[in-house]
Amino acid sequence: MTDNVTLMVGLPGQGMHLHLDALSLLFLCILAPQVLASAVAGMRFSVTFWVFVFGMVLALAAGDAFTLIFGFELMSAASWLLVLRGDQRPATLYITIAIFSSACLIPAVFLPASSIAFVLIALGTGAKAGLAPLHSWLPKAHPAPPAGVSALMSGGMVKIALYVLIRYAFIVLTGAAQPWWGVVLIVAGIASVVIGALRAMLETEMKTMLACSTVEHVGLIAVGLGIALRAKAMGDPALTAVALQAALLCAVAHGLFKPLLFLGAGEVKHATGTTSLNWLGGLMRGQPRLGALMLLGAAGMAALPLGPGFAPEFLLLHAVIAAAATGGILARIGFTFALAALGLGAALALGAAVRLIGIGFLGRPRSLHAASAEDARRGPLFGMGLLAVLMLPVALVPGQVLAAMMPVVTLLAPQAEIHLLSYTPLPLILLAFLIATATGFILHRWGVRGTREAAPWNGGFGRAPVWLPFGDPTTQPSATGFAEPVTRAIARGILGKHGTDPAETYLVAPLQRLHLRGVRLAERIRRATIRQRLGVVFAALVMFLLALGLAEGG
Amino acid sequence: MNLTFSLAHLMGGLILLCAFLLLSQRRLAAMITLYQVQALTLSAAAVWQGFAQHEVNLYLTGIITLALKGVLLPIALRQIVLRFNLTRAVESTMPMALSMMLGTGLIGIAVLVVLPSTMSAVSLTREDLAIALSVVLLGLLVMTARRSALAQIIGFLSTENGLVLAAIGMPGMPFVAEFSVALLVLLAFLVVGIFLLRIREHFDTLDITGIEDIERRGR
Amino acid sequence: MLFLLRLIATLLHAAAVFAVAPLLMGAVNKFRAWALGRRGPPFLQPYYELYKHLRKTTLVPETATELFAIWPVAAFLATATAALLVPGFYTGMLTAPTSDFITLIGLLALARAATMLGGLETGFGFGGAAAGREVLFSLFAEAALLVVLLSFVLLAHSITVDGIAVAFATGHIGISVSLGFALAALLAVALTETGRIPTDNPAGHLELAMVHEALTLEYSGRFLLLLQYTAMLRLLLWMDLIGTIFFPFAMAQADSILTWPAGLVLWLIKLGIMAALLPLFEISTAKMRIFRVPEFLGAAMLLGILAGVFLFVAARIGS
Amino acid sequence: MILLPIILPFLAAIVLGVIGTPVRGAIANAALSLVVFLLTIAAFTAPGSGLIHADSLGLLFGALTGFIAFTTSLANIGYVRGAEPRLTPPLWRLYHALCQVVLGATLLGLYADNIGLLWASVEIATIAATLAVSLPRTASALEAAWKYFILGGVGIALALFGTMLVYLAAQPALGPGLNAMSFIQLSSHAAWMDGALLTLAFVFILFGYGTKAALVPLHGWLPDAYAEGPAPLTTALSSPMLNLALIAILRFRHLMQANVASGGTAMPPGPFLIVLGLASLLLVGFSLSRRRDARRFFGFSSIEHSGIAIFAFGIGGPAAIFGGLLHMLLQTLIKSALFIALIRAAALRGSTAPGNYSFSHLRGLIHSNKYTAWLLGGAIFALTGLPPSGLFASEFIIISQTVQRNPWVSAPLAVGLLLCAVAILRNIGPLIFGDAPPHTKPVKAAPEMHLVALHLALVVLLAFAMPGPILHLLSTMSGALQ
Repeated sequence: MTDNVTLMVGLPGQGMHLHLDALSLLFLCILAPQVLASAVAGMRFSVTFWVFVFGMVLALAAGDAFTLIFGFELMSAASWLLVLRGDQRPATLYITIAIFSSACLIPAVFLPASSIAFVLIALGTGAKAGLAPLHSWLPKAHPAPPAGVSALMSGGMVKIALYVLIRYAFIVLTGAAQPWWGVVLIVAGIASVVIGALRAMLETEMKTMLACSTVEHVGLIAVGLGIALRAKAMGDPALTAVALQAALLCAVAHGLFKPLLFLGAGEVKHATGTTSLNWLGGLMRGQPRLGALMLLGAAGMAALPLGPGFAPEFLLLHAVIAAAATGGILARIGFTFALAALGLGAALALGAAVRLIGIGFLGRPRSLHAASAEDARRGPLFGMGLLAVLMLPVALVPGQVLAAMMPVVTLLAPQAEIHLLSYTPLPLILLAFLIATATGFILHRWGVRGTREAAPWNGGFGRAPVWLPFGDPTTQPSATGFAEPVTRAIARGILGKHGTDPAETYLVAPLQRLHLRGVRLAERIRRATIRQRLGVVFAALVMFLLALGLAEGG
Repeated sequence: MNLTFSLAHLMGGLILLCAFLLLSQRRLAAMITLYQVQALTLSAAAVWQGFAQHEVNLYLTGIITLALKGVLLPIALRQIVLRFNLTRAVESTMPMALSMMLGTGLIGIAVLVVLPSTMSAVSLTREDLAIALSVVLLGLLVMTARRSALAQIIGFLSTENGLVLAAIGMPGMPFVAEFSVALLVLLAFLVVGIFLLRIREHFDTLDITGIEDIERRGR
Repeated sequence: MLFLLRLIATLLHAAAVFAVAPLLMGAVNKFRAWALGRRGPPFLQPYYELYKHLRKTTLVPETATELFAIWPVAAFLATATAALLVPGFYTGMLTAPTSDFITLIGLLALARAATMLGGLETGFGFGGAAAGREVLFSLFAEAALLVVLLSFVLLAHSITVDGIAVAFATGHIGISVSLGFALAALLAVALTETGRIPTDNPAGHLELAMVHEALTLEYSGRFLLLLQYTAMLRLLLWMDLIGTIFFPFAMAQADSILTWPAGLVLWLIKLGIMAALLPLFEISTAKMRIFRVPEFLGAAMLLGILAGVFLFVAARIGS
Repeated sequence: MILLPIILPFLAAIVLGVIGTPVRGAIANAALSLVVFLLTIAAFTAPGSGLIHADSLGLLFGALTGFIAFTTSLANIGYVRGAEPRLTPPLWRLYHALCQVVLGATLLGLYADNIGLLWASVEIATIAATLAVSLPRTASALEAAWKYFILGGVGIALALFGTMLVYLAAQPALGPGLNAMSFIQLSSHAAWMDGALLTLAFVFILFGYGTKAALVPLHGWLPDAYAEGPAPLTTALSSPMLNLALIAILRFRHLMQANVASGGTAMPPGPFLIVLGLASLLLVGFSLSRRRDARRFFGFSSIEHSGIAIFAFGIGGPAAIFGGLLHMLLQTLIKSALFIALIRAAALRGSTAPGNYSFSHLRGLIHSNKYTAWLLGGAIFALTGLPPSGLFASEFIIISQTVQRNPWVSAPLAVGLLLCAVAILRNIGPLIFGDAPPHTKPVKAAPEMHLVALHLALVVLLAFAMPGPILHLLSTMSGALQ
């Protein structure tokens, strides 16, 4: 397993080297089910899709910097093409970020182990993974391609970026590690969690909302990694292990439920022609199997207990609480706020998941398309089912899953002390089962079992006209309306009056203005007359000569 | 210092003087005359160097320079002036005084740049190289400082004279005649281009009415 | 032997919790009425009501989906499980290792999610509006809860409710500013979570202002029974939690049978006091506007943060 | 033997200039180019001696030039068929003659072991190219030609001055005579050359050949010349000319570096090259985003790639120079393929006249022809250096070397590459997959498109599975020229 495989193709004269270790195997395991599910769901005929997959696998299996960057960029390029075919508008921003990320990574892999190298790695991988403040492209680009690709981009590609981050931060650069490296990741992660979860709560497009939730989960993973990195640099083996477990398990879980949700969103799109929650509703009636699977995925996304998302969240909160006990007063205050932010994020994620299911799949249809939706096609359902089945071990026996991931943790932090997970779903299920049995017995023994259908109270609105068989959709709260309290109470404070992402306002827009200024300057240069051009050439020549004269004479 | 060197030096100085005076001239006719003087001096210098170095090549260069640059080109240029009615003063992009000052500065730079070189075992002195470089730079300055196309051409011609001056000073340099011919081809194209394209005022505004199928497109 | 004792203790605790929950609600209602100068319903009124719902036919709205029945069951199971995890009068029950505070928060969130989905089920206005508000409340409640939890963990070096109770019961902690802040924050969260004044009015019937009641508007019969019983369990749970953490004195130990009676009695007394204090607080304050609630909970969160910070300062001064 | 591929085009130019109809001229041109291509391959066996004494770098790029000339001339047949009425027969004859002259001059410059001959070849190529640009006889073509001529003329003059200064600098080492103009001799005696003069010479060489290589701020002529001239000659065949100038700069740089390395008084050449390279990269990055004409657009992209190569040479060291040379090699293949595809794309939309290359005119190409659209898209994509384009390998090498040798300049390099790549990529969407103009019908692909596919396949192969001999050749040369 530790052997290198050398390929004859690759960098001229050097070829490519492949190398697998526990870390890359783990991420390959995260990747494999998604690829399978996406392929089954209908992407298997697209060459670009397989190139995309090949790039990701290559990045994971890379044994040298060239192969790593090659695979990484191949992945970006192929996904760019897929985004482009889906929607042209976000493609440019997407590829800008992708190239920016390689432009950071390529220098970083050649720098000696140092803080600069880490900052570059963090910038490069953070941009690709959608870590705040470099995340604003993600909610635009991930929804653009077909659902299978969106699924793989959110569930897989983002993980590849994190894989690179982990590999460099924990293995390659470990000699120069500083505690503040971890702090950088924690701060970025917390910002991602809050912004991602908040936007997920507010977006009405299903896929955009899922992409925002990806930002949130990337933030969670980054917080875990940051704590682990900090703890490792400060020599706290127990905390390192907990935080690493949290991050890795979160990656595993997110790699299962997010593709599932994206595939489901694709099926909703296929059945109704839209993914806007404001036009959906009541899908559970026409698409019961899809709805059930989506419910499972949403439970994971909301990090509810007994779902796949809870164990990582549990570990992460433990890690943050433990980390708050280390370091000085600033660390205490910082981690306390981090904890508050994580709580906020978790509640927002819950709200977003409830909104997804409650507005999209429950209630009454808001359009005829939603009313006439038929159940999902077999391929996507099969893919989603596969992911759902794989979610079970993560949801029910997270301790065993973590035990299987032990080699990765020891690889990343050789001194790590690993404790057993104190969250065990099975006793809880037993407990709930006992209660359910008792309650069921009581209801059965003494209760009246009759049920009768009745018209619900429609809140005092008049009778709906006959052409609206499901009643007037406007008397039903919309996705926007559901989020209205949150919008009024906090979103305007964080996102500004128009609800734009702060990264958009404070990072992308100024850079665009700067670029525009550069373009205008270049245009002025381009419009120069021949004489002015000659003048420039001449001036440059004289400058060079002058520099030469001064350098040699002086 | 023997006669060879001092005479060559003197001629070099004369050429530089002409180049410098070109900067200060406002009228095309005067510029052409100055250029002619420069070219004649150059041909004399070439012949003198040929005599000093016993190189047939240099004689040839001198003769070509004399015939084409000293006689033919000025005639053609004067024709253009007459044909296009360009006798009035030439617009300059900068005040004369400033361009003179810049010119002086350029000569200073040329000297500064050449100073560190060691001219051992070479017949061309450091000063000669500085002169040639100054002439080249001054010619370029004329090209950029003047708005009139013809004046710019004259600047270019002066630059080219500087080149030839440097070439003939090079000890035993092969292909000197070939170089000067090749440069002349360039100059010929330039003058013919001016003539054909009727570039009356600036390089930038070609007056192409009458050539054919005029079609301006946005880029 | 020890295991058997613990098993019995756990079962006893479960029975007590399930039995006492309606009584507690009845007590609160009764005390409230007394405080307002009325006679009030009998203490056992909640039991009658639950029985009444048991005997009623369940109505299912036409516009509801197949999952209509799932939500009350899920909410009930999650809350009931959580209620069993919080030690009322025993420490060291069988559920102690799983009584992790974060699991508890998660189970409460699960119950909340199920309730909200139930509110959205029929697709009519009030349920949806109430669910949106519930999300808003939960944002700060959850954040505040986690922050308060931090102080507990730092003091008790344990994150299970049981462990915190044991640590606090030893009395080494003493009374500190931090715990005062934490108590205030926890009370605010508890009031919100149980739907009491000042954030929600359990007795009000104005749909526009309701949150918890509006979510269950379409449920009837045995589903309503489950939901109402869930609300009672939730009240008990929170009181248990506060009582266990802040007043863990003389709690029974599951493995020594002699301490059991005193623990049980003390527990009932604690619950009684809290059931009396709650109406007193409720009648002395007014219900807030919806958008004031985040400020209320935000203040609680800040108190929680201050608790954590003061803890640090205190530790530095002490050492 | 080595003389043949140089002389043949000049002789052929005379013949082509005098007789033949346009289409026959094009076919003859293609046949001759094939012969020249084969001759450039054959030249590997006999690199010549004396004035024309090609080293392996010259031979390699000579063969590349021959190949490009061959494929371009094949594509040219279709171009001429479609564009025949736009020029008179004598002008077509002149056009084909100029094709051969440019080819011959480029080969001469590559094979010459003499700095004077190199200069002459560049001059010939410039004049021929200027004439070619003016051939369409439109106002903008004449303007472009005139611009090209003025700037190119100044450049050539400066290059000559630089050449003479190099000769002068070599006097202490080699004395008067032809020896002091031979690269081989200069290179082996660089240590004894006059460092100060060499530095001065290098500045002029850089400005002279830099004009030809279209480095910022000497680039003004190139976009217009690309946009206005007859397409195959002024665009597809132009990259080899840029290569010629770049290789010339590389050789002179080597002289300086060798002088510095052996304790001479020359200044290290790196900073000069890096400054110009970065200026090119950044200016192009900002200029590209406002271009609406595809040929002008890709003209700017050529400037970018010259900048990258020069930057790589400025970084120095065998690996960076290897990267720079590989970059030139691949970019030449891509760029010529791209222009062949672009001409075909314009033909799909009606006409290959210079006005028909605006992006808005060509948009939604996939609705006209899938094969053409994908290949054109592929070629454009390949320019950005994202994998699987071969340029990824070269850019990777260059960046890695930059980080190792001169880390601070890697930041502007990265910014420049980012800007350029994004500006190029953002056009692919509308151009290939956008909505086509109204009344667009599917058209059959031209056979020339197979050439494009061949080029692109070569680009990938050369970069990622480079044949051993070429690898050996390039690495020895970059080692020798470091």
